Amino acid sequence: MPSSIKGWDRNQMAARAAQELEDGMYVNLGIGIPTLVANYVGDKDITLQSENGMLGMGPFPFEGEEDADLINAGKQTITELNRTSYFDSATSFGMIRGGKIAAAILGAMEVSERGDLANWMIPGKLVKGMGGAMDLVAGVGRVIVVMDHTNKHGESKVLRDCTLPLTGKGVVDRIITNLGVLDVTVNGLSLVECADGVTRQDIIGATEALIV
Amino acid sequence: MPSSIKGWDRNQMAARAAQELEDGMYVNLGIGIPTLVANYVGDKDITLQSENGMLGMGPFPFEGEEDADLINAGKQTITELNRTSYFDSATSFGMIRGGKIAAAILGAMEVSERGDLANWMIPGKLVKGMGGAMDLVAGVGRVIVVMDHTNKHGESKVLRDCTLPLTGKGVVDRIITNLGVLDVTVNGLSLVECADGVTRQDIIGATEALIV
Amino acid sequence: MKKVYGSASEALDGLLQDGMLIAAGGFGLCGIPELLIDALVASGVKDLTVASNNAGVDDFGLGKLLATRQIKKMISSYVGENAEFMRQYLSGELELEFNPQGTLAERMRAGGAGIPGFYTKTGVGTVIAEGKDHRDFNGETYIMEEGIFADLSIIKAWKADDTGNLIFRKTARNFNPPAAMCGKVCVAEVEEIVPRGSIDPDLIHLPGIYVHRIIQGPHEKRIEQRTVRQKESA
Amino acid sequence: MKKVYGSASEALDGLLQDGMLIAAGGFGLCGIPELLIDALVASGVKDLTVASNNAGVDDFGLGKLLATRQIKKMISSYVGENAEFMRQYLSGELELEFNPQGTLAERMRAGGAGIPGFYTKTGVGTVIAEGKDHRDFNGETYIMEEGIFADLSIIKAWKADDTGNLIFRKTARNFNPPAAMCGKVCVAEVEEIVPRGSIDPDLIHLPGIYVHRIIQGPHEKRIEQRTVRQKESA
Repeated sequence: MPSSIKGWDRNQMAARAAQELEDGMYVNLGIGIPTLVANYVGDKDITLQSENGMLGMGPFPFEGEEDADLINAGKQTITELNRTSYFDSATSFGMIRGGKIAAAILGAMEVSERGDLANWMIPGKLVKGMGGAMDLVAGVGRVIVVMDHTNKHGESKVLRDCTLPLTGKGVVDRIITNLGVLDVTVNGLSLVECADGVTRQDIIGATEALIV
Repeated sequence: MPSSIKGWDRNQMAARAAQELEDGMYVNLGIGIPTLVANYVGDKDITLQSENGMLGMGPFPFEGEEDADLINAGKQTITELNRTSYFDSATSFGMIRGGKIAAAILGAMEVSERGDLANWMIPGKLVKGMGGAMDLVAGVGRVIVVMDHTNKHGESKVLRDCTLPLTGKGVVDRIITNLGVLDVTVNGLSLVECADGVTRQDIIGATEALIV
Repeated sequence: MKKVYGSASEALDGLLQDGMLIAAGGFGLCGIPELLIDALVASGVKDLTVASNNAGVDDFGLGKLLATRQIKKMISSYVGENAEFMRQYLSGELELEFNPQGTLAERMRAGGAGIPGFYTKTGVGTVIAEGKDHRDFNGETYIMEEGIFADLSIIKAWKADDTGNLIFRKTARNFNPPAAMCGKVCVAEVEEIVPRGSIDPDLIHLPGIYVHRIIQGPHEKRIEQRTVRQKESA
Repeated sequence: MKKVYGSASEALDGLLQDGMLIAAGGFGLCGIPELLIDALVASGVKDLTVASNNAGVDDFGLGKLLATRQIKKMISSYVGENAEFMRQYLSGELELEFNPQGTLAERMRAGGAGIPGFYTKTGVGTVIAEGKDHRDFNGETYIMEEGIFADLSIIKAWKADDTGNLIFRKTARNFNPPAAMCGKVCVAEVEEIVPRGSIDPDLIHLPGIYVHRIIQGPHEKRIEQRTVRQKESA
């Protein structure tokens, strides 16, 4: 596949992912590109969940205003907003498992054409743990993956079958990559949109999975 | 059996039941005679649970100070104390089911020699429901029944087998009646104490169940 | 994200359907969604299944929905204060599923937390256990109870902010949080709506994510059993 | 009912036993029972199984108990910040049972609520599901997870009254309530102990029934990742 095809950059991918969010949604953003999505929600009324026990996550604090009792799921110091509520971890994952979170936007190592997701471990490498990822993909209303279409070796990350241990089976609803937007349907992957300067043929060429 | 044997009155039974309580215990008292137990705890530090969502139940309010938002499990207006906490029903029964309540003192229609308890329905009569009774007998650390030894027809309420639908199977630890105190042991009912003026033989005579 | 509605009937608009499963908060007459119940009566929605610890009294709370025969089935732990309920039940007009109180609360909480089944000791060896899966853990027998997944939750709280964060007052909290959690949609009636930011985020009992629509009282807040002591006995 | 103790080691006196299961609150380094962990190190108790979302860092929190090899097994969802942990795990000196974070929290809450098993979708089709009971509800597959019943819970709160009623602060609440619930005995360290009656009964996060012993700080409250924005960018 032609490595010259770039498509969207990280910020454009985040901006595209932000279009998935609707006014009034409660949303969980993973680390990496998903975190950038918060910058592109505009005036939509979105409430961010941090799964360690908070709804209404605010931005990083100003220097000197960090609070050891106020961190996000990535253990970074953050702030609260005027809509914020705090709760314990059992309640937090109760709302995740119970489908109260409308959407999670997450990074991935691999996604399969049936919506399998792998983003928590690489056998033989250091294993850090799944944290809340397995709960999120099993529980939230809609799982949107945002990732580069190919890995650093140029190999497709959108696969017929994941090769890495799964985070969840058949859990992904939509995949947003630098090349475009794909939906996981009962018939297989469906191309929703191509990134600027990218053709359907480019995406088919860069994708190991079948696009129907 | 000689109907002249009276033994303890209601208040003496409640006073005897209060001896079961130790400093620091969290306790649930049923309606009827068990409610009177609160009058006999003396200076022991006992915290009463009301299973509708309260620890640290206080006495009835003074006239004019009733609060529609503050009732006990019998739906009576009550008051709070300086140790009181409120919580929802799922949490309340979580602590009951989880064994955090040291003891429940409850009334009964029938108790069997294996500790089966029947106190929630009489077939053919109006059925009001078990409320929290089944949860209490299944969950609390120690179930103490306080009741008259015989019914109004002079028939034993301490039976080889309960005839009424059960509230719980093998759940009763100790039975306090007007005639004395019986423990449910692996070998059967064991006589712990006779009420004033009551003999072991009186109790055996008034009891359908076997006393070992 | 407009959650505040002008009246109970407006707040229920578009949510009602014959045959639906409704979870209702409250214990006895304490903390019940009295305004939403009145609006259900007015709506004429019927064949309801209602999961609620109690069924109100004849002329207040869920008793009103029984009087109009809009309820097909109750899931409750105690229905002793309601003569019309008893009449309908004994005549076979009304279905009744008794749940132990803690099992009912946990079934609601479980449904809200995405847990379709859990094991409990409560009711083992009683009629409650009949037909249910039994399983041993560490030598003790438990039965499986299922989560309740309601179409609609109706609850009563003390205060809300306009994003739906709720606080309750004293024992009026009771079944309201678990009932709220288990509904696809939850409508809350409150005594006061305050602007966002007015409630300390550490003191919120039920986060707004569980609450989709809110209305403000006034409430009658009827007392079922007024028990008092005398000043001179204090 | 004396619950207030003079020091962490006094508060743990008589509660420790080699091979015991301890549930610990905290998320990352936020809201961890740092004083009780130090006292566990000093006690020399060993062969511990510890259920805790994380394992601290090398020189703070549970990392200290790993450094002294007092922990035989961890039940955690994420252990990425701890090099010594990784070394012991990869060399086989330490057992590790990964639990999804929500499953771990619910297992603690379930143990505390007398629920020995519950069904969840989390982990279905992954390594987490291997060897676990599968069961379908409404056409979807779930796995059974078991409640955690700990011998001892160690937690950190913000304030306690002398009857053990606790309140937490911001995201330092996290695993502390569920960890507290699942222990036969729970010891809490807090920043301030206030007289009974000082905390509004409606605002108590964890009732004193769950808390058997209490000690007061001071706490280091280390920040793991200090992220800030610049004033001028605001």
